[in-house]
Amino acid sequence: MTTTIRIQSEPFDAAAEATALTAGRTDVGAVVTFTGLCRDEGGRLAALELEHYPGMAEAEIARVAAEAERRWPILGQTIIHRFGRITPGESIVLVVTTSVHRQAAFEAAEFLMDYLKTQAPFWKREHLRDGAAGSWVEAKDTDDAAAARWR
Amino acid sequence: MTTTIRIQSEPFDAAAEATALTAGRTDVGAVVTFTGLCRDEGGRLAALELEHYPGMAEAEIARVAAEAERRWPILGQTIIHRFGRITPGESIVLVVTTSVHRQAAFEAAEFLMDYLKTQAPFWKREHLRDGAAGSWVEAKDTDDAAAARWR
Amino acid sequence: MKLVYFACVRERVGKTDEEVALPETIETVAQLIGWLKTRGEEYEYAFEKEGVIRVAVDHVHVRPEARLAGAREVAFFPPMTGG
Amino acid sequence: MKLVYFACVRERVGKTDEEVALPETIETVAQLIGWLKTRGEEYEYAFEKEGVIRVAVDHVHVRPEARLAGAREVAFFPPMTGG
Repeated sequence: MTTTIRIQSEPFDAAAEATALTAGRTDVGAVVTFTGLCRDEGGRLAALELEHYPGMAEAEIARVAAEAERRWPILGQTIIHRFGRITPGESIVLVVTTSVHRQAAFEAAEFLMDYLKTQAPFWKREHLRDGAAGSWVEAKDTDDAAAARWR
Repeated sequence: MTTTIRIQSEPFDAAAEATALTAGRTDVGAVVTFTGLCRDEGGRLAALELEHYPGMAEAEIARVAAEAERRWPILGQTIIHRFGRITPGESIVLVVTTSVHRQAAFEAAEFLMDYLKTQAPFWKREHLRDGAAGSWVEAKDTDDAAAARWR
Repeated sequence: MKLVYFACVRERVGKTDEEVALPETIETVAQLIGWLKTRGEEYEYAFEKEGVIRVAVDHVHVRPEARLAGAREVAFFPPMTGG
Repeated sequence: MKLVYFACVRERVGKTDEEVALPETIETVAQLIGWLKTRGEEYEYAFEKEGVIRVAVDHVHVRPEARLAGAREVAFFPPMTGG
């Protein structure tokens, strides 16, 4: 079981991360990759600024990853979360899971994303296209509900 | 809404297909990529031989894709299924879905895979490592059950 | 009418496809399977687990009670194992 | 004890972190928040929706009734919006 967690400001290469989990192996049957991108919200946004809690971000994601490993027979998982200024069309977060069968890979990836959304110490602030500093993004009830279904 | 369906013997480039669905766009918030790979089943298999029903394979996958589009607010979907001889570690099937939010992208990808498994006219035959032609892979009840949950 | 066979059905029938002229009394998929089974041991063998064999008429999955009127191509195959 | 603030809490308190010497009577997270609110308008403003503010002790999410004994770093922040 391989778990990779990275918190970084640089962009990531989703394909390279997926390849790293499968290269040289003949036991992986399913690879699920989730990429979360910055949207411009109908042209309103110039960028998102992501603040995070260094140290806790890594620790919290490691706890969530350990829980995913406990719940599903996954062979590997890679979680990368960016911080700093991210413009529309750029990637923010990556989750890759591998397993023998598809169900475990899908469920683990969804679980990881639901928990990242509600448990990982990251906060998004909007920067508007008209130059104004926008407001902090509000947490969504739908994300809490999504996380609650795994309890 | 972009739907791409390809039935081919050649390998595919999952990353290029995902990029094709997001390049130049700022409205996509979530990309889910599923890749199904050939396993060697603990060293037992030399290859899988995939037989398919040309014409119906494309038509059936198009029907499944239309149903996914009807059910979820997806922005794009790409489905590629290979046929012919495929060795362990190689990719067999690719599903990419994009949406504004992650739930639609995840659910549509899982739906597409569950229906591809049980509805698309493809049949796998094992080729064993000792040179013998193995048997046809049996359909799994778990795949029928997975497809049934969408009804 | 063209009949096509895939996977283990193809192997048991011993051909990939054939043209047949159906008796007028054959109106449904189930009747077609019953008629095929009278055509020789290979068909009897191919359709011995009749309930398991899937059928598509002109590229669309159908049930045994489906009618054949207007059909150009009928396909027989075991449960699919793609993906 | 080190206190750290993030996002709108940081903006309202007006600093990213600070060292504080707690009165011995402050034993829980909820009591710490109550004490902070007596330290000035900026704290009152930052913790005005007290039930919404999340707290982590030494990088672990905790509830308001959690005890502070042994804590080195306590963090205050709004609900997370990463992912």
